Amino acid sequence: MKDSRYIRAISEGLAEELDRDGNVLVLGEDVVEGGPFSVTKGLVGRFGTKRIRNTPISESAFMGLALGAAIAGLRPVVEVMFMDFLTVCMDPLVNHAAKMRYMFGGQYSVPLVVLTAAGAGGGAGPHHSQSLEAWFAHIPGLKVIMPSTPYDAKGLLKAAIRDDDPVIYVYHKGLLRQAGQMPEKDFTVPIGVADIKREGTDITIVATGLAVHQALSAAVGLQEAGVSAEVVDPRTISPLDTATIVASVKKTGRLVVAHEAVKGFGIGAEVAAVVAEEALDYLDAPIKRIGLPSTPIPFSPTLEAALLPTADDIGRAAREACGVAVEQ
Amino acid sequence: MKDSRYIRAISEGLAEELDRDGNVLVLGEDVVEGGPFSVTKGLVGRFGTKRIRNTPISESAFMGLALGAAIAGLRPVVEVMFMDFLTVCMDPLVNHAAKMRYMFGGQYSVPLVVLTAAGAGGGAGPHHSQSLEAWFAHIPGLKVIMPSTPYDAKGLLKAAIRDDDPVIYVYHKGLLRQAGQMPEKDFTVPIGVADIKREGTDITIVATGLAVHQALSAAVGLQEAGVSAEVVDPRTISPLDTATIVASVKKTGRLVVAHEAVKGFGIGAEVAAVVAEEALDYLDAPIKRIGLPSTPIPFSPTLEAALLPTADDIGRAAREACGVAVEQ
Amino acid sequence: MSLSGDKKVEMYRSLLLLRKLEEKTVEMTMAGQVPGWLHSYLGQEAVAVGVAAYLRLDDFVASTHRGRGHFLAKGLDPNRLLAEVLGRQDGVCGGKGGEMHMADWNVGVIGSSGIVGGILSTATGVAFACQYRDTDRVVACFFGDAASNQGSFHESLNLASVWRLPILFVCENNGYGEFTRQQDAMRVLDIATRAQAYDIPGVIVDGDDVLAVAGAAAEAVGRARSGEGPTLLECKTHRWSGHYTGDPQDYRSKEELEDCRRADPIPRFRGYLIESGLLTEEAVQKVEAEVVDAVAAAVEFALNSPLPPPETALADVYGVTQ
Amino acid sequence: MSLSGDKKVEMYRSLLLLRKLEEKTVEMTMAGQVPGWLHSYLGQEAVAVGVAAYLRLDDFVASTHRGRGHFLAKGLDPNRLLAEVLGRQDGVCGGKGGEMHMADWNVGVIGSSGIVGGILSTATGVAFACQYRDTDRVVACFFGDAASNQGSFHESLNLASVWRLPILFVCENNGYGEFTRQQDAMRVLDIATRAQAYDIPGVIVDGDDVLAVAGAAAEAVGRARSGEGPTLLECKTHRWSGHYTGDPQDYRSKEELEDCRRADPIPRFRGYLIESGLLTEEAVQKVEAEVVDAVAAAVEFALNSPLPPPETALADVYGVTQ
Ligand SMILES: Cc1ncc(C[n+]2csc(CCOP(=O)(O)OP(=O)(O)O)c2C)c(N)n1
Ligand SMILES: Cc1ncc(C[n+]2csc(CCOP(=O)(O)OP(=O)(O)O)c2C)c(N)n1
Ligand SMILES: [Mg+2]
Ligand SMILES: [Mg+2]
Repeated sequence: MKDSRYIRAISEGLAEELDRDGNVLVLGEDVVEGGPFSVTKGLVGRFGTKRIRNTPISESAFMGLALGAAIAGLRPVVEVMFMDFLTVCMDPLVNHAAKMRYMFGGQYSVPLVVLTAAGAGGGAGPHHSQSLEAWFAHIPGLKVIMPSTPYDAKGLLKAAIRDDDPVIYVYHKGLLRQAGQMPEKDFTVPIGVADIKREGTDITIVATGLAVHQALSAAVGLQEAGVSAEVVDPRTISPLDTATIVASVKKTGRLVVAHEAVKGFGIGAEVAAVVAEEALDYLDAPIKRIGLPSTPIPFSPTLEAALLPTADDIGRAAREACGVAVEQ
Repeated sequence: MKDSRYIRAISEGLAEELDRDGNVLVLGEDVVEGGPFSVTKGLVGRFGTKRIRNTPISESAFMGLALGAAIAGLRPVVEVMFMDFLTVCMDPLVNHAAKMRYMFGGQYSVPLVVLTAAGAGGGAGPHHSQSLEAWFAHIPGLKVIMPSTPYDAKGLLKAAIRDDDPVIYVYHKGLLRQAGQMPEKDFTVPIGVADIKREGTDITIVATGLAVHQALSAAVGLQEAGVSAEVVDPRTISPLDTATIVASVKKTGRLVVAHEAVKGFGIGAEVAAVVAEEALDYLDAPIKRIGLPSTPIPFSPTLEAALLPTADDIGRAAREACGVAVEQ
Repeated sequence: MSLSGDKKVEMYRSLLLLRKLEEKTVEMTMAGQVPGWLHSYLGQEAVAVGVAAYLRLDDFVASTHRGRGHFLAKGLDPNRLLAEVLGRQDGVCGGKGGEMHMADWNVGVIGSSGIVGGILSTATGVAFACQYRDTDRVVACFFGDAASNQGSFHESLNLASVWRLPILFVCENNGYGEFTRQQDAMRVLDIATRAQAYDIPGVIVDGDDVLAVAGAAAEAVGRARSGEGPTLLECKTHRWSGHYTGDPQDYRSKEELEDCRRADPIPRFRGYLIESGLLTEEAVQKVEAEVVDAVAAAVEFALNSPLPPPETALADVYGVTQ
Repeated sequence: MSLSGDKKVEMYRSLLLLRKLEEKTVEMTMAGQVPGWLHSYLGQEAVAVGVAAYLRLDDFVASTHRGRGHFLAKGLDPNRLLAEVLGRQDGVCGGKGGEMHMADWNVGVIGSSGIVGGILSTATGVAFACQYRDTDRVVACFFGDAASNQGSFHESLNLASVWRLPILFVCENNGYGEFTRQQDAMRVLDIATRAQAYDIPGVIVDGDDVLAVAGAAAEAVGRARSGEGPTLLECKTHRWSGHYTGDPQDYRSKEELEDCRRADPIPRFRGYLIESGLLTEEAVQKVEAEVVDAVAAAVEFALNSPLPPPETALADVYGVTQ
């Protein structure tokens, strides 16, 4: 095992797969220089501009280009700097990449990875802060992953690159400096398998991305209040590992779902709905959801902070669900 | 009162608002000729090509253009022929129309209506059949409506045109010939208010669009089996009238949610989640959701029919929830 | 590289197959045998056949909602094509795609799209893969005049230009996007002008003259194969029928519709072949008879093909995870 | 219509205000006082001021992530602009927009966008409204060289062209999109060439020469006001700083960066004003002093403005339903 940061986990994962398979390449705006968060930094030195390629500012065209390359057998990783920018390239992703295997009768594989930064914090403002994973999870044919630790970030990235379906790989900017351990050797983390980040018996907290860490921090406070929280990190949003989530709720009898995306019609709704479908009789308290209220993300850090979900919000919801006095 | 068909309700609603307010105009591909489903047919004769305007095939530009017109005080209705095509104009809608009032500190109103046809049936295939309302419902700043009857179609359209926020108006192609009654005189249906399409006591069926009619038809069969079903039609998806839904479930103790969109991460998840949050203790059975399985919509009508949700699916789910023998 | 006499005769056969199969398909559509809409290719056949003339089996085409002609010309089996149009199990996509969404990688048919402009970037990507792998394979990507107003046109041509990708952007200018005339959707009438925005050649050709199309395509294919990058090739042609089968075309005058038919590429090419001694009147009859047989065989094949088994509706959403 | 001496002096003052306020804002950014990123406009001031010269208060501008210069030139209050950059309550958008998302309809600032190419269609729509209402108001829409590779550029220019909308598309060509040189993103070096794709005038001007910009803008504004439709105006200019404040610019040579500064539009224009007797050395000092004061006042105003009350975070998502 070795220590690594999240950002390094991504770069290393890319480098290893680029090394392993000549069909892998990285495309995007300024990926040669490292992209907005340096996750591709240094790759060009080892792999050259044939395989690490800056594109014009034309997300729609280079997404479609990557799709064409993928059906022709390459394995492109496309960086779209900020998840908010996916609005300009939904068509190649949703109407083409997602449907190509199916609508053409199983002729094609689409080994395409879209690497994109989501999440708010620090005054990036309304066009550089959104978490839109729910859109992609709703589209059959796409896979969506949101790693929360360096280990998952690397293992899932490598799995995504080796996967024969289009994968939207969403990382939260706030996680880039997150530290953690991982094997020295080649490893992958399977897509579609949730991870119990903390075991507990009284309440299940299903959390994604940055919220996993908020949940873990809330769990410490809950422990002090005598509540044992289990933190489940789906890691993959679609296909969702409902079995692990349902099993956890059956054990604990309570559920809080937390993410940074807007609460309404977010992925937390799906988690809650699955549990209300499959484990209703096990529930001892209403399901609580934590997410952004129904607003865009404002620029001013004061305003932003007023809206973003926190560990406290999760802790408070969990206490309420458990009938434990809520701190002021 | 008078009889009308759904398609006529839309055309009339447009004509009346065009008549009432010189700021209203209709833009889109071939709207002069009536668009793909003739909902704008005949308007040009009365209002001329200044106000009924064909656009080039550039959804992204004419959506943005409509937005610019809206902040400048016009009230454009933009037709995007098929909901699937919204993939090419997500940016003006999501990053601009939805956020403009907010991010510019309340300076702007955005009285923009997007009129679009959703839904499958009849071999329209993977690019002309999708129901993507969940995407827009997840975006703060947008309103989403899905009328199921001629009355709602007209009343909500007129309300949408008079509304100061961007409204995505989704109609299902399969409803266009639907007949119903409506007042002779000017009327609107308020956005954000659900409608109980059928009262009942044993189970609540929340259904949208075409599924409302499937639910009503299922309710007849259920009645014969001794189950009294209440059918709630949210009409507005966002902002969702959760009060009406929750009150109904508190009364009946059971819930089925039905829509044609893909089940996973669809709007049914939000309905289920709200109920699991606000009325858990009233639930006598697990919540059931009916929706498209996780597939694109195939072309062949045989395959399409194998996937699309039906009245029978709703009836079966309701019987299961009520513990009534399910017909074979 | 000029076209041999045999090749020209083959092109004539191809033109005729496109025409006759299309007539039959339109007829079946009017008879209610075809689900969905049908976008007829009648009148535009010379574009597909001319462009295909210099493509190899291992080259590619990509296309639109009006794409069956391109596919047939590239070599897609008419039987499986028609079966797909009917939504049958033996259709080239098992009935899942239908008229607007068809692909057959084995003969170099990348696919088509129900989204106008939707396929341009994908086609550009296949051309990218051809270049990345140091092959000399090329892509011909078809689209309409109206599609050239979509952002994807601009972005794809720019990307192909800056990376010098081996691709022909073939604009089939039939003067209409649905019911809207070209001049109501843009102020340039020559789409080829738009090539200047990317510093690539923009070529205009009579799209009803199959040899002219082939000649222009030959040059563009040559450029693409030798690493000189993309060409925008505009073929001026005529859409005989409405936008879809059943469109009453109130927006076109009778004269205009008659003019359309006068541009028919087939008698023109036949005349040339006979004049230049490449085809006798007898041979013409023979080709015609063979094509009629092929069309009949396709119809029989397609109608006899079963509807796809319902359970296939759930298959092929995702691949098998490794 | 030529510019009066007074107007020219006013333009000089405007140039200086843009420059000095920018220098201050960059300084504050380096000192950690500005949230988010800052995209400096240093070096490009002549474009904003030149284009604004012929705009009336009731005309409009729309802009980009690098937009503060355009807004100041159009008349946006520097105090409220800087307060917005700092995310304060008295910012022109109450702190919700910040540097990249600013609007002030009262002075004709439609808004800006953090999405490259995102504002072009909206600006086109405002021009549409001007035309629909039979006014002679016009819109100037700014964007960068790299933005001209986005589909929205193509679609918006085509739409504006076909409907002859009263809009100037002002491309500020600084040779870079972030860290990528223009020639690595497109093969045409003159963006103005792209006007041909829409059959509208494409004009190239020295963007570091404020009078040249104003002259070209005057013509384009005249066309727009009189119903002749849009113009694509390319202003060749220089981005002195990095893409964002803090960008080390490893990708540019020292010589290139020095050349940039040599193109400084301000001494050039000052020289002209003095030579032509419109400004004395004393007057220069006076203008400078006034601008320095205005900047100091803006800084004081902005720093004294409170952070926005947290509850405003929930306001203005929707309007009040009627
Ligand atoms: C994004 C999108 N917008 C609109 C449509 C509807 N539509 C289908 S074909 C067509 C016209 C296309 O015209 P053109 O590109 O000239 O091709 P042609 O039909 O003339 O072959 C339109 C508007 C669509 N399928 N996709
Ligand atoms: C859709 C989108 N893609 C990428 C970006 C990231 N980005 C911000 S500015 C910029 C470069 C823009 O270059 P140009 O248009 O020339 O304007 P300049 O910065 O030179 O003024 C990029 C790529 C973005 N904000 N939006
Ligand atoms: Mg056409
Ligand atoms: Mg630039």
